[in-house]
Amino acid sequence: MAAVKKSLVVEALRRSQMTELLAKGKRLDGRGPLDYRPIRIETGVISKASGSARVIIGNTEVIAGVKVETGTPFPDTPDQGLLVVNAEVLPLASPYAEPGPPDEDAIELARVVDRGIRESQMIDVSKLVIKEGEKVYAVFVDVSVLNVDGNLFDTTSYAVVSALLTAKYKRHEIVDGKLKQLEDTEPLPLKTIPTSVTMAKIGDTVVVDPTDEEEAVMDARLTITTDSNGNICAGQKGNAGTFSFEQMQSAADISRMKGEENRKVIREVTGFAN
Amino acid sequence: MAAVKKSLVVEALRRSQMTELLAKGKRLDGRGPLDYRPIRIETGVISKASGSARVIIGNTEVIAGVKVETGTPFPDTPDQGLLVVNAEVLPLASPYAEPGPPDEDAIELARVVDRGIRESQMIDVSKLVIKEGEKVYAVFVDVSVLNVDGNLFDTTSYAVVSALLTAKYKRHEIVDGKLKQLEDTEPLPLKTIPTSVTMAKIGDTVVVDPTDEEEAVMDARLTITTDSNGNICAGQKGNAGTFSFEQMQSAADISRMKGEENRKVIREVTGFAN
Amino acid sequence: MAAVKKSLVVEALRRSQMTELLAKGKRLDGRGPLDYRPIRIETGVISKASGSARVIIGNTEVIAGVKVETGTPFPDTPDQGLLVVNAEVLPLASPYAEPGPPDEDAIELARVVDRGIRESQMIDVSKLVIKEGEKVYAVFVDVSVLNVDGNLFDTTSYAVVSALLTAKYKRHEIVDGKLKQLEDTEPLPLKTIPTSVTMAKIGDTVVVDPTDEEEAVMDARLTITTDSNGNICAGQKGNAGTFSFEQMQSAADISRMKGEENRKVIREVTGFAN
Amino acid sequence: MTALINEQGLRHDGRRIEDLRPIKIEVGILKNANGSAYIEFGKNKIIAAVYGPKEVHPKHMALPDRAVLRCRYHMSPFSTDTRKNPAPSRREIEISKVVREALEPAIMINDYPRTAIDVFLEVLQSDGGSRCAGINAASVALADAGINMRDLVSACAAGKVGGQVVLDLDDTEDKEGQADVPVAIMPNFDQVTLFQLDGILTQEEFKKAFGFALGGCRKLYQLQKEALMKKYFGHGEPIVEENE
Amino acid sequence: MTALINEQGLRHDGRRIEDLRPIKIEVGILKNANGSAYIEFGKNKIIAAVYGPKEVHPKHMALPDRAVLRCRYHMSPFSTDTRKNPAPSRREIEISKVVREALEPAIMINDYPRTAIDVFLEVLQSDGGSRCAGINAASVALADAGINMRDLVSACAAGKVGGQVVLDLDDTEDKEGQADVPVAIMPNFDQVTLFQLDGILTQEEFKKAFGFALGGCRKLYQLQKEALMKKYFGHGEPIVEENE
Amino acid sequence: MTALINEQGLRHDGRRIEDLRPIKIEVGILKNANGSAYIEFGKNKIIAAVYGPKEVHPKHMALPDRAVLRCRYHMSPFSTDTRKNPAPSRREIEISKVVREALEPAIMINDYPRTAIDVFLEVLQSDGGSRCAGINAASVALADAGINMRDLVSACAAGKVGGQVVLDLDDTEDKEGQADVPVAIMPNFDQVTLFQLDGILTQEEFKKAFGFALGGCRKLYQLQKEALMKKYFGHGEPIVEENE
Repeated sequence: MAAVKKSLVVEALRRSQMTELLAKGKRLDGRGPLDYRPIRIETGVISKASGSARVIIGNTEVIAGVKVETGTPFPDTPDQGLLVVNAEVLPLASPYAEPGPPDEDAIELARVVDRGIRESQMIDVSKLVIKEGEKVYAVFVDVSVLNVDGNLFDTTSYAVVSALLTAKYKRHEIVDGKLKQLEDTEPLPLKTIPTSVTMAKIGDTVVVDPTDEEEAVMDARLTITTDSNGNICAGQKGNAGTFSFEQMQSAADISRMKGEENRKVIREVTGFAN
Repeated sequence: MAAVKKSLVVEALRRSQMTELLAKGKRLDGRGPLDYRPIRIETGVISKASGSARVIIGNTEVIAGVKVETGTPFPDTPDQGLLVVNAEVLPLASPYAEPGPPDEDAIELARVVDRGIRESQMIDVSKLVIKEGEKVYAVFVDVSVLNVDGNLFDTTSYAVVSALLTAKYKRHEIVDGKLKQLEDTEPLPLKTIPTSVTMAKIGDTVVVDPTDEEEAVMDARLTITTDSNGNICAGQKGNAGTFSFEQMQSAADISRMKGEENRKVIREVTGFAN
Repeated sequence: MAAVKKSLVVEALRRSQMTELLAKGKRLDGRGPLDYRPIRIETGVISKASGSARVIIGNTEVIAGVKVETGTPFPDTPDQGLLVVNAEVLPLASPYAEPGPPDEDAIELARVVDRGIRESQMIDVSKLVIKEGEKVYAVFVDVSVLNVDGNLFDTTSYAVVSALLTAKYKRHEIVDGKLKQLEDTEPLPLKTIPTSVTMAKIGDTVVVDPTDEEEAVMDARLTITTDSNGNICAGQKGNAGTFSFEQMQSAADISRMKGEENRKVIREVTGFAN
Repeated sequence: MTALINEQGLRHDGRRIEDLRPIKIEVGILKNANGSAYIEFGKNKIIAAVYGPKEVHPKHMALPDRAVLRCRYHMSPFSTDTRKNPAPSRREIEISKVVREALEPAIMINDYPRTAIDVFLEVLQSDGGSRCAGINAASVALADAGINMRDLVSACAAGKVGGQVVLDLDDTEDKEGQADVPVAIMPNFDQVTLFQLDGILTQEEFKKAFGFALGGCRKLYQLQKEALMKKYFGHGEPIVEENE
Repeated sequence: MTALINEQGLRHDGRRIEDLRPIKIEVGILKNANGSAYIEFGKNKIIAAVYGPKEVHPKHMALPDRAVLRCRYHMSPFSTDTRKNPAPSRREIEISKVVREALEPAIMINDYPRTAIDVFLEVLQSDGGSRCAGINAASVALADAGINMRDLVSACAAGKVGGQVVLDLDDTEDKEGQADVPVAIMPNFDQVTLFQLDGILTQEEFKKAFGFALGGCRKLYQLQKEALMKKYFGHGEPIVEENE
Repeated sequence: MTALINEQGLRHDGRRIEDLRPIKIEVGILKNANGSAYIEFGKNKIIAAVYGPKEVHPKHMALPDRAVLRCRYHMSPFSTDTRKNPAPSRREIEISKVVREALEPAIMINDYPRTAIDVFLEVLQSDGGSRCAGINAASVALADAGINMRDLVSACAAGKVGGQVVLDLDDTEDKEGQADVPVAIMPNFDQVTLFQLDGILTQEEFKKAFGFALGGCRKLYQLQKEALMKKYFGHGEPIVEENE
């Protein structure tokens, strides 16, 4: 998706207005720096998918769908199932999004969300093996971004996690050398709920859950993902700005605190206990 | 292929001249509304192909070549051979054609011709199986458009059909688990001759077999394909214009009548009786 | 890589200066027409590759890396291993190089170097078979051009040849139907050293090893590759100019003479005797 | 496998010959788009969005006397039974074209010279008849975007299943049936803007199927009007049909 | 497998060492192109077409002092023994380049500043020597398009088969032979415009093969002139060689 | 498999917990680039080159108030254990982005309005930590190109291996370890310009790893300065730190 293009003057004015407000601890939409917009999660929205979720944070809206298929394991991990996360910012999601293969922003988005899932060991991929070295389950998670209003990272991440937490897939067996699909379904082997928290630095202030307007003037972005135990399992700084050493340390604390809050929302909707 | 670009004024003049003539039942080249230009079909023009045909309608000229190869069936149709139809409007065919992957016009062309063949059940794909679920014949039909002067749909369709009707392929067997090519050739298992009829609506008149000049000013295009029994087996309306309900009904009648006429030409050249 | 773009006037001046000098048997950098710039070859520069070489001729610098992997032979040559030569003119190599898939210049470069190796029968591909018709060794040679200053053909060719001459690969066996990598390594089965000689025609003079400046004004380019016996095994004329019949004949002689000289340099560095 | 039509003349999902599947249309569901609509049509779940009229990039693609209408029909990878590759398939490219050509006759494109109007259809879940469902949503989204239109475009397929002509095929009927005839019309002009046909029909069956499809289109037209009415006038208000 | 050259010195298709395959050239066979030609050269069947001089798009690709010559050599999917993928292969990209460079010396490109001249070669059926066959056709098509030329470009390959130097290799000889040397020349200037070599030749064999190829080119030149003469002056008329 | 950390607290390659791998930086190694550097960092062998400030093509991509910084991180096909496909992978596209964003804060891009600055990183041989190694080289290459900078950018990763927080993971440690935290800083401003984290760390481990990485970055800063000093002032000369 192309960056929001505004005139230099308007951008500068917008930015100074925002930083003034933020100096007083306020944001344009009335939130405090560490407040999220309302988070709405709906699961099971796509019955053809193994699992699915629609997540709305403010005006940002995404749908994630999980498909569990069968495939061949990588030669160096014959005893592990596969996970593939893909994201498209649909051209209908924003006046600046365009059709075509994922650009660097969409690739970064998908890879950061992927790493949150993968590195937290949310999915026990060792249990997704049908026959070692030959056939494993491949978990495809595809994300369609429907409306862009900031914080795509968390919205996408919560949608992917919620879709996985509610997914059911059909077991397969190898019978006489041929793959056979069984009738019974079961949930994916899941262990934890990785929950990302995205922060934006605007001037000297760090806020969570930035809107599109805030992202347009922010200096830098930071996403830190924690697992259900509060451990950090993924991180990514974005944009051509910087964070001070102290801001990095406090961001880690914020990510644990806000991550736990949002994890509760996910737990409530999905009924996942861990 | 890019659309023909003309100045707005010239286009408007051309169009009014044409509609005036058509109101009198005449066309620029002297034909009546339901007359085809002369159709010339030559088969066996490419000896390296399993079957081939060159078809010339007016100044429109295409070559179709059939290659019968072996492949793996789709998982959901293990007992059927494959059919793939592809078309390229070669850059040498028109000042507006350009090199590169097929654009939406060429894709539509290939898909409409493909559907005519496929839906008419011209080819008995159940007889193109070497070993069910493992090896089948794959019939590739490729079309190279050599010169564009309107009515690519019918010209391409007749070339594809004539190439298939005269194709011969080498049988294969599986011997000791390995695919083996036999020496004897045989014709494809064919049952009917789908024959398309393309109509253009210009003003209030519907004409068959439009020239490039007519296509440049037409409101809408309609292709209806009938099989040897006169049943309709494929249809496609094109362009940003409309047909009235009555025009649709009479188009169905025209397609059966003109289709039967042109089918005779194909039968004569190919010697196919059905 | 895009061609060097210069103003027409500067180009014409440069060209007339050069042809005047060449008429006296001199070149801008002081060399005679049949002198190469110093050739520097270093092998074993990439320890992760099966073989590698960095070659510097003047300011032109390339690295070639060989990877020997396993693959499936082509159906029509079940008893031969595979050779794949690829070249990229890295965008850091010149102000005119651009990222992206190889353009026609890079493709020609790779294919001419490939033909020199392949047609000279340098590699005895019949010895690169693990199991006929099923598994063979695939020799990938990739070239990264690091700095462009003329004569990419010879620089690339010498790098590829030197990397092959010093490559070692791990043998594989098929044990119980499965491919198994053995521990011992051995050199590739090599028979000769194809050595290319590239000539540029500027005005009426033919020079070897043209610089970037000379290539910018040359009429035509000619590369002739000879093997260790002095036989010609590959040739390629490039650019929109011509060679007279006599120039072609004498180019063959030059290629044998200068090829033998440069082959000595390669032999010294690689220790290959043939 | 159950019969596609049983002895009582009911279809595999309980519908009669000329019944539509359940349909729900919502208008204005996306914040960023100039106009948008969501349609559920059987199991189809499709979002339509319109951006424009807007500047054309690159500029030489602009037309001096009218808007450029562009259309993308796309299926989300999770929308199908087995995962769909996200890159546009030849099928999606063809459907994008015919959908554009189905909508264009209804749009007063000469009112917007030198601009572009983008119509995006995203199939979140697909069932038989997704192109028709998408056209219905797109037409409503164009109206929601305030684009001048001669008429709405209403679409519905008929076809042949188990030997009988029926209205509105679902996925199973589409795959196992004998013919599918998607049609779109401008209901107030009695004009066909989309017509495709796959499968074998006698001339009589064709006439019947075409008639069924027109009937389906007219029902869709009512649902489209109700959906627009609901957004712009609240529930139960009478709709003013400006474009007719 | 039969021997490539038998005891009588005849090749597998009955030709002698220095025989060409049967060749047929037709001029002006396409209606839309500015110039065109069709060549059959053994089993090769190739169409050449020329469009131009014409405007360059995008404009910044135009050259102030000369025409941009562009060339596409392409094989139809049905042209080869096993179906060819229609996307351009690395081989086709290289041949497009060398064909362009073979033709350009003969074209007076400075007569057409700021324009483009497009040469398209479509191989409908391929046999050994398709690039040479294509160059012969392209050169005639350029003349047919009325492009100013210094000379025609005439092309023919020689090579080594069954241990002997021969003229004009066909597919079988190309694949099973020892070397192939395609050459193109401007016959009235004694200049080589295309030269490639694959395979192993001693210096003596090289000289002989090169000489054979030049002889072949001269024969092609006669055939090219006859074909042009036939179109422009009818059968048997003397040709006026303006460009020599 | 040997233990990643043995009883003596030594790592599989003999290093202690907080040791860097051997590092070598050379400045100005390419003739054509405006600035260049070569770094060996363990087994990493990476070339960085800078072209610019230069004209932007196409022109509408230029920015009125600053330079466009572009970055390509690319791995040569022979740089990895098994051959890498030369087309850019999703991983390379992401790294290109984060490297660009790591360098941009240090560059005075407002000094070069309407221009482009291109940074190319070519990984000739890869080991763990190639993005950090690349950033160190790129930063030096930018200085070598004479681009105005606020500070150098120095990068180093820390992580967790065999249960312990360590500095600078190599390939084996990266693959078999528990976490990797690449960090880049502007050393004279105490600002983080790159931060990524893969793997699981407790909050305490995170703080420790982050501290290790900062320490590593500071060591790299010294090596970068020495390399520049060596090129511009010869061996042993004192460096004038203009940009601090």
